[in-house]
Amino acid sequence: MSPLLQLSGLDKRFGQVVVAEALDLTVGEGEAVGIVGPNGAGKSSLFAMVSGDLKPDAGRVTFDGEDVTARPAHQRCRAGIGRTYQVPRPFEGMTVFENVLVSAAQGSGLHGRAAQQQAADVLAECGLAAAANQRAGSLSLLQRKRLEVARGLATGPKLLLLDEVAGGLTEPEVLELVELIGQVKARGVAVVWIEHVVHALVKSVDRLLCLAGGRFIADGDPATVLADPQVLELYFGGPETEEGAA
Amino acid sequence: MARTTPPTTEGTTTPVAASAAPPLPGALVTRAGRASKASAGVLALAVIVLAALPYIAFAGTTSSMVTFFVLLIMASMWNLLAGFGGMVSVGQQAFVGVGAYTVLAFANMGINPFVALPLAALTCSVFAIPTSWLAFRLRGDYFAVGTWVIAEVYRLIIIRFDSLGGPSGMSLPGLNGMDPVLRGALTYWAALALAALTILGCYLLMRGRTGLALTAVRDDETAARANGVDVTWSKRLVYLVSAAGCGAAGGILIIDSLSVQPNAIFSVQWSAYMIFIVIIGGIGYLEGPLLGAIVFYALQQLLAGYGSWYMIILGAIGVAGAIWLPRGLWGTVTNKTGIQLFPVGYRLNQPWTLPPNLR
Amino acid sequence: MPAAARKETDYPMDLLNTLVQGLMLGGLYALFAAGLSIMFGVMRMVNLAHGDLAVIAGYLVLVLLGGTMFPLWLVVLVTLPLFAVIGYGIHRSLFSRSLKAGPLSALLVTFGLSIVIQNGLLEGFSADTRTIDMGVLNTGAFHLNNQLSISYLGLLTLILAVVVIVGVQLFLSRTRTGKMMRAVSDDADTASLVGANSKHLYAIATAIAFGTVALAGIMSGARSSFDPSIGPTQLIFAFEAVVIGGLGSLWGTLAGGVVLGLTQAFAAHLDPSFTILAGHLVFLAVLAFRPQGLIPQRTV
Amino acid sequence: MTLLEVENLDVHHGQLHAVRGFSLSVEPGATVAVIGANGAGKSTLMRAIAGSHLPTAGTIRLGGQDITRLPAHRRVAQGISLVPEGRRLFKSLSVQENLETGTYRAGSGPWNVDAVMELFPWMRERARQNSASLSGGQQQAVAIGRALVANPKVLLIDELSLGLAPAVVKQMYALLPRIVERGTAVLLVEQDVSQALAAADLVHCLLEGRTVLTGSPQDLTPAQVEQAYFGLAHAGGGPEGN
Repeated sequence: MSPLLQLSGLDKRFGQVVVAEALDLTVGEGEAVGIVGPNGAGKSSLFAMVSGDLKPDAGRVTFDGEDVTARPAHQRCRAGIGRTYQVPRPFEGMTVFENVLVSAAQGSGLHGRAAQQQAADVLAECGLAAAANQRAGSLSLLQRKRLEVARGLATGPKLLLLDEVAGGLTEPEVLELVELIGQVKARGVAVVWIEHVVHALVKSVDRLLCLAGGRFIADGDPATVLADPQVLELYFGGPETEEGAA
Repeated sequence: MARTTPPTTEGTTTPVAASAAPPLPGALVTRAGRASKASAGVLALAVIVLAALPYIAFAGTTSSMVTFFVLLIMASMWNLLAGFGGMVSVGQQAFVGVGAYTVLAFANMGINPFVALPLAALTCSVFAIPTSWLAFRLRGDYFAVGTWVIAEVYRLIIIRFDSLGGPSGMSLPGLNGMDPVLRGALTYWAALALAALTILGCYLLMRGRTGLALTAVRDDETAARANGVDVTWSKRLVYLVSAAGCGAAGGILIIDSLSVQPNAIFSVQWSAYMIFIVIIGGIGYLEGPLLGAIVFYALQQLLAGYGSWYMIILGAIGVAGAIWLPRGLWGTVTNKTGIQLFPVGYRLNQPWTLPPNLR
Repeated sequence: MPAAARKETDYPMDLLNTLVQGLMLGGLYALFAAGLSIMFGVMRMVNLAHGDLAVIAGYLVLVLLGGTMFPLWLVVLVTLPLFAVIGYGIHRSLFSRSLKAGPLSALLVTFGLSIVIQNGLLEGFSADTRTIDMGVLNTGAFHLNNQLSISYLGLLTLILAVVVIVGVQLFLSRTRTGKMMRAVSDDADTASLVGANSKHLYAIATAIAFGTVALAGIMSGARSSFDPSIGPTQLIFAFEAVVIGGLGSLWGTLAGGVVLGLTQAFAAHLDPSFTILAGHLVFLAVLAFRPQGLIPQRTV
Repeated sequence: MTLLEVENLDVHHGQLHAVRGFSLSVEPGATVAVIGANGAGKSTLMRAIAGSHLPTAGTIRLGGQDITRLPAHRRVAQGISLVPEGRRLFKSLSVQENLETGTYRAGSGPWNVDAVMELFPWMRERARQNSASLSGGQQQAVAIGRALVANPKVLLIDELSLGLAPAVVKQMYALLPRIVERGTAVLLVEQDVSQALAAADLVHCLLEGRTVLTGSPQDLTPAQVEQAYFGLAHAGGGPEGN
C-alpha cells in the first residue's frame, strides 16, 4: 500500500493542554484504521488538523503525495478528504438530498445531472433515500449520523474521516452503520474511524491505534491493541487493579 | 428503468417548464411545484400591471412607488448579505452613496444619468473589493459597526471633492430639459426594471450551484467548508453583488430627486430600512424582502402623517420582531405551510427515493 | 519676514496646546467608550443605542435643571443612578431576551432601540441644538500662559474618565459581584454551577454601562451642543476607541480614547475639515495592521 | 433518610435521548459512582442533577424537596455542587479568585477557602497565579475546591480522572474519604472503572442512557463490568459473559 495520508511531527496545544505532540501517522490507500482513546486525548483535534479546520503549531500533513498543511479546508475536501462531525452538523434548512448535493457539487466538483446522480446514489447507499425530501433539521439522531456519512461520501473521497458516528445509537443501529462502513471500505476508500463504541470499531478496521495525551501509545491489529496493558490501564486502571476489584 | 429524458440541470429549467408536465420516470429531480407556477404567473402579471401604471395612475403614486422599488432592491441585497452570507452590515449606505455620486460624476461628464445607472452598479462592486478586504477582518457585531465607519469614511472623502458639491451636495445635471411627466415615468420604469431584475437575479443566483453553496454557508459555515464550499469566495461574491445592487438603488434615488445631499444619501437610515424590511419579512428567504417591503410601504403610507412617530413605531416593531419573530413573517408562514414563491430547492423524484432493488 | 518668524517661535507651544486639547478630548471619548467596553467585555454585546443613551441623559439633565430647583450637582447625582436602574430594567426585560435569541438579535434590538430613542427625542425636544449650562465649568480655564490653557470642563472630564475606568477595574477585581461578573463572562454555564445568576450579573454590567454613558452624555452636553440625532456619531467614536484600544480591555479603552482624541486634535490643527476623517483612518489602519488593538489583553 | 433521590429521569440532548428512565438514591455520607463508556449519558445525567440541563421527565428530590425544575444557580444554595467535566476553571481569574467564586452562594459548613488550602497546601503559594497556568491535576483540585467551599450536601464530580496521569488520579481518589468524613455525600461519574470500583459504596453502570448493571463493588465480577461497559454482549451483561 502506498501512503495516502501522512502526518509527520504534528504539534498542537491549547494553553496547557497538549492535544498533539510529535504525532506521526501513515494511512495507506484503502486502509481502514480505527482510533480509540479517552476523552480529551486529542482525537477530534487530530481530525480537525487533517481536514483543515485547525492549524497545527508544527508538523506537516501530506495527502496523496502533496503537502496540504497550508491548504484551507475546502481545498482539502476537493483533494479527497471527506469527513463527518462527532456532533452532526446538517444544513438544517435544506432537505437531505440538497445536503448531499452540496457535497457532490462542491466537494467532488461534479455539475448538473452528474452531481444529482451522485447525490441520489449516495443517499440510496446510506439508506436515506426515503428521507431525501425531508428537511435535515427534522431527522433523528441515526439519520443525522447517516447524513454525515452520506455527505462525506458524496464529496468523492479517497479518505473518509469518521468521528464517533456510532455514539449514542442503539445496538441494532450500530450494526447497520457497521455494514455501511463495510460497503465504503469495499469501494476502496480509506477510512480513519474514531470511536468509543469499541465493538463496532473492531468489526470494521484492519488496524487500531490508541491515542492518549496527544500521542499514539499503541498501534497494531485490533485484538493486540485491546489486550495491550497500556490501553487496558487507560480504561480499567491496569490489569492488577482489575483483579483486585473482584 | 428508462432514463432517456434530457438531463434536468439547474438554471436551464424554469419553474413553469418543470412543472408543466408530470415528471417522467427517469427525471432525477424536480425544481418547482404547482404553487410556484402560479406565483410566477402572478408575479409576471404584477410586473406587467406595474409597468402600465404611469398610463393609469397619477405621477404622485408612481413617484412613491419608486421609493418602494428602491427599498425592495436594497432589502433584497441586504438579505443576500446577512441572510445567506451571515454578514450583518450597518454600512450598506456606503454603496447607496457611492452609486448616487457615480451617476452624478458621469452626468457632470455629460453622460445621461439613466445610462450611468449600470455604471454606478459596476463602480460600487469595484469599490467593494478593497472595502471587503478591510471589513472581512471583522466578525459579528464588529463587522456591523466597522462597515458603518467605512460608510462614514466614504462620505467624508466624497465631501472633500468640490466638483461633486462638497458638504452641501449638488443637483443632478442632464435631465433638466426633459418633460417632467416623461422623466417621472422613465424613472419609475427604471426602478421597476431594476427591482424585477434584482429579484430575478437573486432567484437565479440562489437556484444555481452558487446558491446551493450559499444556503449551506447560511446553515453551517464549518460544515460547508468541510464539504468543499469555498466560504470566503462565496461571501466576497455576495458582498460585491450586494454593493452593486445598492449602488444602482442609490443611482435611482439621485435620478428621482434630481439632487444629492451627502448626509442624506450616506445616512445610516438606509441600513435601518433594509434591516427592518428583512427582519419583518423573514431573513434568509428570498420572499422575505418582498413581503417586508410591502409591509413597510403600507406602514409608511399609513403613518406618514405622524412625523417621527412613524419611525418610533417602526423601531419598536423591529425590536419586537427581532426577539419574538426571528424568522419573520415569511419564515413563519413557510414553516407552517411549506409554501414557497421562489422555489430554489430540489425534489428527488419518486423512483429515486426507493431503495435500488425496488426502483 | 517677521510674521513667519513669530510663528516659528510659537510652534512648540502650539503643539503642546494641541496635545493638551487632544488629551482632554480623548478623556471624553474614553468616558463614552467605557460602557461599551464593559458590555462587550462581560457579555460580548455591542449596544448600538449607546450614543443615544448619552443624548437622553443630556436632555434629562436639561429638563431637571429647568423643572426643579435642584442644583446641577444634585441633578447629576440623581440622573446617574436613575440611568443605572433603567439599564438594569432594560437588560432584564429586553437585552436578556435578545441575547437568548442569538447574536444577530441583540444587534437588531439595540439598533431598533436607537431609532426609537432618536425619534422620540426629536418628537419631544425638536431638532434644535442645546447645551448644558454648567456655569463657570463651561467657561473657566487654567491659563498657564497666553497660548496654553486647560479648561475646567476638559480636565474634569479626563479625571472622571480615569476615575470611572479605575473604579470599574477595582470593582471587577476586588468585589464579590465583580469577580462573579468576570466568572460569568468567562463561562456563564459553569458560573451558574457556583450560584451565579447570569441574567442578574449581566444586568448589573448593563447598569454600570448606562450610568457611565449618562455621565459621558452630560459632560459632552456641557462641552458642545447636542441634538437628538448625534447619538450615532458618539457611538462610532466610542466604538473606535474600544477597537483601537483592544477588545475587552478597559485600560486599552482609555488608551484608545486618548489616541482618537489626539489624532482628531492634531488633524484639526492641520485642517479642521480633516478632523473626523483622520480619526476614522487611524481606526481603519488599526483594523488593517493591528486588529487586536493596542492593549489586546483581556482584563474584563 | 435519603439525601438525593432521582426517579425515572429522562433527559434529551437535542435529538438524542441521553438518559432513559434513570433512578438512583444517595444516602448521606455515601460515595456513589456511575460508570460507563463515552456517550453513555453520564455527563448529561450529572448536568440534569445540577440543574444545567432540564430533564424531559422524572423527578429529582433533595432532602425530600422536589428540585426538578429549579435553575442551577439556585440549587447551589440548596446543597448541590457540580465539579464539571474538563474542570472548567474561570480562566481569567486567579486560583484564589476561582475558589472564592464558590463561596458566592455558600451554605454553612466545614469548608471555606482556608480549609481547601489546608487540603492542598500548594495552593497557598500559587493563590495569585492565573488558573490557566496550572497543570491538569492542579486544575482538578481547584475545581473540587471551588465546589467544596459552597458546603454542598451532595458533591457531584463529572470525570474525576479525565486527562490526568495515573499517579494524580490516585491522589484525587485518596481525597474522597476526607471529603465524605466531613458529611458530604459524593456522586461521581467515571470512565476509569477500577478507581471508581475501589472508591464507591455503590456502582451504577450506564449504557446508552440506561442502567445495565448496579450493585456494590464487592458483588460485581470484572467480566460483568467489562461487558456492561463496552456493551460487548447485548441485553445488559449477565454474569454468563462472553
